[in-house]
Amino acid sequence: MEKVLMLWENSGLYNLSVLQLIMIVVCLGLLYLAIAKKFEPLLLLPIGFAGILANVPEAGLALSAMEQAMYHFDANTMQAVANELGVALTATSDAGNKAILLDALKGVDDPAVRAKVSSLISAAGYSDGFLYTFYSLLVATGIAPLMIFLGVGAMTDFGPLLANPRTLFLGAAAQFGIFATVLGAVGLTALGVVDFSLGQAAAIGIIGGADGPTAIYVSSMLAPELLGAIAVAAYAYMALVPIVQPPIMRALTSEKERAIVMTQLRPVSKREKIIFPLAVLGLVALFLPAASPLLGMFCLGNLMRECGVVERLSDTAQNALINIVTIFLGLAVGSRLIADLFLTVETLGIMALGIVAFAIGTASGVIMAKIMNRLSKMPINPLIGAAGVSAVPMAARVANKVGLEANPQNFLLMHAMGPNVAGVIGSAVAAGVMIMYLG
Amino acid sequence: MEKVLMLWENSGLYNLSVLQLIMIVVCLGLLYLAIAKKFEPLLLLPIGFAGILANVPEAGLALSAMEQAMYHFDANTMQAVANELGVALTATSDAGNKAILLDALKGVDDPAVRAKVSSLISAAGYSDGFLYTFYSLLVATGIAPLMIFLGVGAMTDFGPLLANPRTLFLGAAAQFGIFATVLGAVGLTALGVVDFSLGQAAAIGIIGGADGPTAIYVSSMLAPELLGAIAVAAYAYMALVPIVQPPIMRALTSEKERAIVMTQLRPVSKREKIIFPLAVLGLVALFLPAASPLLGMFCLGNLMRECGVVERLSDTAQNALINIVTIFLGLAVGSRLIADLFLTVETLGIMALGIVAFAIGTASGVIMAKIMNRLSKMPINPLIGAAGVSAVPMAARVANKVGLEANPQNFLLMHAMGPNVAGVIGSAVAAGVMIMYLG
Amino acid sequence: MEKVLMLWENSGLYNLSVLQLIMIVVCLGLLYLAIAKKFEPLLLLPIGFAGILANVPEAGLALSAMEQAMYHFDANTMQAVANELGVALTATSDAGNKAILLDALKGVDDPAVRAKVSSLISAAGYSDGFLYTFYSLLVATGIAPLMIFLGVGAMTDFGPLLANPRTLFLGAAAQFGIFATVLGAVGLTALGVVDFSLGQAAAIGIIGGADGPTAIYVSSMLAPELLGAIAVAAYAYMALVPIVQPPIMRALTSEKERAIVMTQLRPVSKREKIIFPLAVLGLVALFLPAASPLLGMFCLGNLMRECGVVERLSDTAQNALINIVTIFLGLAVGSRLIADLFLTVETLGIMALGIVAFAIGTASGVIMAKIMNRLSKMPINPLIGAAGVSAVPMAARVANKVGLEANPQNFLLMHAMGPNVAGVIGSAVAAGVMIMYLG
Amino acid sequence: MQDTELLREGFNLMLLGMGFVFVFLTLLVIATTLMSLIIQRFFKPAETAATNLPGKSGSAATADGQQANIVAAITAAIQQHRKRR
Amino acid sequence: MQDTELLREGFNLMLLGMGFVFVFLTLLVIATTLMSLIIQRFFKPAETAATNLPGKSGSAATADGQQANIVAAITAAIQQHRKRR
Amino acid sequence: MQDTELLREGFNLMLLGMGFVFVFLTLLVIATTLMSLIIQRFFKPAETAATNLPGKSGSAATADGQQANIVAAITAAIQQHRKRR
Ligand code: NA
Ligand code: NA
Ligand code: NA
Repeated sequence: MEKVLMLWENSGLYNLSVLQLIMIVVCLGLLYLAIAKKFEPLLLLPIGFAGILANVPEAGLALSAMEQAMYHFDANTMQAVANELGVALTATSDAGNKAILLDALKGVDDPAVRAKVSSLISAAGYSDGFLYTFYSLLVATGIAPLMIFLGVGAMTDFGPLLANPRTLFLGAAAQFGIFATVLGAVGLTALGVVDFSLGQAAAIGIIGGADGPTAIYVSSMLAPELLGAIAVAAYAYMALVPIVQPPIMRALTSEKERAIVMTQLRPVSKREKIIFPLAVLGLVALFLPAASPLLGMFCLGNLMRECGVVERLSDTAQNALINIVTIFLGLAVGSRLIADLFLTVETLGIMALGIVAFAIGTASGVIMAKIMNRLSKMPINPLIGAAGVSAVPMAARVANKVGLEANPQNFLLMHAMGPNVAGVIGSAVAAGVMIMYLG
Repeated sequence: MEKVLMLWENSGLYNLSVLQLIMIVVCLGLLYLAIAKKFEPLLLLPIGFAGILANVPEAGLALSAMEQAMYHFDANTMQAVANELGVALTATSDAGNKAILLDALKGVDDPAVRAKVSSLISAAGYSDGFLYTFYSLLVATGIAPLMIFLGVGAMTDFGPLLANPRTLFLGAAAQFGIFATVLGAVGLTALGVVDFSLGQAAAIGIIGGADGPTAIYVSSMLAPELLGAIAVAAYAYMALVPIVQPPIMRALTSEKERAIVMTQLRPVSKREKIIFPLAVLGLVALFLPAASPLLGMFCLGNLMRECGVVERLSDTAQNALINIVTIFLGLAVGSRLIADLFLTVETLGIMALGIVAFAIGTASGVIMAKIMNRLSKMPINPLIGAAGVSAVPMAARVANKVGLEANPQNFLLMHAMGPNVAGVIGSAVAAGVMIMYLG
Repeated sequence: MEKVLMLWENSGLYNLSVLQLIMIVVCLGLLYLAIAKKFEPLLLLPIGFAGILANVPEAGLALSAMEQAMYHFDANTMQAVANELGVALTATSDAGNKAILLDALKGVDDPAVRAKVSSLISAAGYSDGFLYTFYSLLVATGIAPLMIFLGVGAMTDFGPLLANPRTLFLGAAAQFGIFATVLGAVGLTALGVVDFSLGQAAAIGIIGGADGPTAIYVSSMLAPELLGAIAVAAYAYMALVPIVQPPIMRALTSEKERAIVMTQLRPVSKREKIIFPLAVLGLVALFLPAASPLLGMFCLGNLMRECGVVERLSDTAQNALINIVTIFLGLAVGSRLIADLFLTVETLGIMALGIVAFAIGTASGVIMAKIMNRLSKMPINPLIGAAGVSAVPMAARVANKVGLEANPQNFLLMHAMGPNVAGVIGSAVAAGVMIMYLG
Repeated sequence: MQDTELLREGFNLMLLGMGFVFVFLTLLVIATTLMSLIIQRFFKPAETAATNLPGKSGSAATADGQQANIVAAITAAIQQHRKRR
Repeated sequence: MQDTELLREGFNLMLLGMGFVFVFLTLLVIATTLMSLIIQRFFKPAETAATNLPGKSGSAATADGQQANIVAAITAAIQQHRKRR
Repeated sequence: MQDTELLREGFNLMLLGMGFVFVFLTLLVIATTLMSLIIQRFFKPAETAATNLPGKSGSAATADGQQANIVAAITAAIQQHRKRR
């Protein structure tokens, strides 16, 4: 029966491409890392799962209606689209004609023509895949990363930072990883290895900020085509912090430096904790409006946490809301793991540059801490400089652990939380500069 | 004063049609069943309530802006729409002119004309009712049923199924109810009793899957005009499982068969539970991409449950998220209980066919279990076959209860949970076949 | 370097206008009231915070893409828009040309031209600010206030009202504050002090309803340009109830009246509590369809609370859902605190009229209670009339407190809860009348 | 709209609005009273529910209840213990 | 569509659908059985998990567990106390 | 964009970005230090709050606190009991 044949010809097995198979294996690898190795599972699990869904052949869950029409390339529909666009499908292959159409679509600036094409596509029975819908509603608009930032703000305690504000410099220094990586990406392009634009280079650099939602937010604005690879790199390397950082930290410090005991943090009053997020907001408003969405939501979350009068909102931001958004964000980001977008030389470049960014950020933080230790009377253990890359609270724990190796009575955790949360502010500021410069 | 008159002429009492009154009574009946009889109250309560709201005269809460304009049929606005569409309102009655306009609207394929008509309607002060907005955002896009499936996946324990995978056959057999009903619907059409298309027949059949979100998902795709009746039938009959199933189960089995004691289930390892949802996803990806949204979300929820590393996401999927989506889904589905859509001969047909579907599904499951009992060495109590229709966990409890009548020491609950959850997979697969065949 | 200059020219400090600075100070004042004085912090905190964000110079977080383009007024883009609209930018200043364009845009009724203009704006790199997006999705559509009403319904106990239904009259009388204020607003316009339309007057009057979500809902429909000021006035005055009401209550009652002891409330059966929301819905459906969204959601929430079979939905409506919506609603409402919209003479008029509305509502409730006390055999303490303005449960507590001053053994709290919740119904009915009359 | 016209409209809205609010709530008083009478006459009063404070969410109540249970459990355990001594 | 055509289509859908459902679930039986065999052979059975009832949310379980802990704590405290007497 | 141009742009971005990050965080250090000084001087230190670990949600803290309360209650009850013996 021809119907059984149709079933077979529509099956995944019949249509599975090698690239899709590779992507599915890659995504299974992400799931393995998330589940067995506990690599940032809250995001890598939904990302990996959605990555598999995005590569289910024929389902087109991560494609827009237009992309699906292009994929199936039904002759009649495509001829109608070509007529509307005023081009002739003169190529001998579907791939050639597809290129002609995509080219013509890019050149269209009359919204009436775009509406007509959409209408033709829709009439032919194509509609946006559900993962694509999540992506366009939640990530392309920036809403999901902002909501995550709200929740992260509500989970963040700035107490250690307020007790020792100088640690903000460590959070600043560690952002050098971001900008050095931008230069690296640009350099690789100059060498002809890959081909990154400045916007793409900036989005790759932000991986060095060690801050998932910031990386997603920036790359959704400056390089949406790289979002999948950048998000995967950011979360994977954040999980690798306990492996990547210690050798660098040990190489740059002496045993004696690592054993430095820091003076105990003073208690911080509630009033200071309430005013701090407002002070950050004020500075952002005055000096870097481009960072105001990210840092605004972060500060709102923190104000809700500290003010003590909206506990039910703070609880919701830390639990129900951030969890719901995390599920959708993971699915949306995973939808960008489509084989065509991910399996490129650029992805390898991103992975390589991302780890370099982490390493440079760590080193910069440590070196800055050593400099501050020289200049200041109050002792600073250089290990806490490494926590300036953010990756809250993993990097602070790493600093604590490496410190305990040198001096088993020296608990650095609280001291490292200062630069750790400073790093979040620092990378959001860096993100703002990039968006303003390139956006 | 004419203003008081206006108030009266805009009141519900003045405008209440007999059909709307009947629908309100029907919806009160649904609320009674939900509250007093505990018939699937989580959905029937919001559905029934929204059904009342949808039939509040003049409010137009369940109508689009266009439908509201058609309902009020303001002469000037409608003349402007007719001019835009290039038709003349030659009929003598509003109803006739309405038909002319609706006909012309269907024929429009230029999106510019549609945009112009929308603009006229909007300028005349009509806007989408809020229930219509919920429907178009959450049900027409399929998002709400998918989110429900995510939560259901996170609530499902595949342990009993994994301990005895053969029970999957029972879940397969019970889907015969679905397809037999499709044939029934087509047959009624051939007899001229009702007029169902093949897509509508398929959507009706899926009631036999005894799975609310699957039924809503399929009918939103294949027969949105029947969605209200189908959803009501699906949930009402799921609640009736304890009444519908036992006589069929008793009729098809002997006392001795009902007393069969099954061997105790082996404990299932965490690893198996983690891999199972991935295995299901893999098979879906390879053989039935059309089922990948439904089963994908189901498997993601289950993986979140079992993997043990994303408990906060799993908790949210099972609680805050599924509850929020249930409220909105109920309201959206209830908005399809508009009198014009619901009070038709087709609804009676759907109600009749739905109960037939449940009965056939139950019978098929029991018969399959009897066959398996013959062929296999391991004893299978045929009662657990009835649980294959899904209706989790009601059908499993029914199997347990009927089993206890025959043998008061024989607890079948855990054994029946296997086919019960297999039925969920089975009907999602059946849904996928139908969507692929007809979509 | 010119790049550093660009950073400076894009900074907030360089672009900060005096009006924005004033608004930021006003919003800091709101935050102070919310945090230090506990003035309705659940809403005033996010409103105040979003108000600051909305006035961050250059960020345009609360502006649509079009408004941002108008703000920056890039010569080339605006010339292209002018060409598309068929007008000439003949004014000598940007401000003059802006006025020409805004005028032309208002006159456009061809959606194709609007689409073209949007396309030009979008191609020039402008996009909607995220607060604007929240506003247009959640407030302009009415969805957020409706969801709040669902949660408020689920939190409301109609027991005291059902035990003494006559207190509904008190909830009716207190709405006189609403309509007297409408007259006041219209009067101020007649005197030439301000310039309010009838719709705006109605939206201002609703402040006297002492019900935040109702005020936001009505003003989003009848006077969106005043929404910020109206919402701030409504919530601020609700918080001021303990200061505003007592003097009025004391002035209108004798010591003896304030000491009146009321007969204890009878216990109310579950069945009455279940039927009551359906009765309200029925009356709304029959007599005031325009109020059916607000009261429909309110009654659904209450039915979920009382029916006892959907506790998980009721819990979610009272917690996760209402909290999430409150955060977004606060942000969206706060986005209307843009300097241009807020710093007008009208805002001063709104603030003045709002407090008058509260005072008149309080007085009407007390006087009505005194009248009822004369006419009825059952004693009614006139203080509970003041609770008829709603502001649940603050106004009831105020009545209780003032009552205790006169008679330390006389607990009026439960008696005052009746008119208190009646006031919620009353102002929703008033809102419905206004929307029907003017919408 | 002229000022006098606007004033008249405002006045109309006030009359109509207050009138409607009173009519509506009067109907509600009647409906509620009837409903209560019918229910109290025809159904057993077994299932009366205590009048709860509004705004107190179910979960909060549960938490309180749980804490109360714990206190009760401790108290009972201690008292039982004393008796046995 | 003519009636006989519609009927035939319905019949086709039934055959195809039931066929596919059985094929798919048979594959799933095979895959599951193989998976279980491999896991049971190559991995230690240390980490077997009890078969929970579906529909029981994690949080509920936690709450129960907490309550159980409390009861256990009280019991232990009382017993320890008795011994010491 | 030519390669050298791109490289120069990247370099500019690095200088500008790091410069801005340092300027911004330096301002924040100054603002924070000033704020703390003012608050410590002009307000009583009564309401100091313990420095909590970040990432610990309010509800978790509450739960812990509750459990701690219970343990404290049990301990107190037992000790009181002992004394009375
Ligand atoms: Na960072
Ligand atoms: Na099923
Ligand atoms: Na009110």
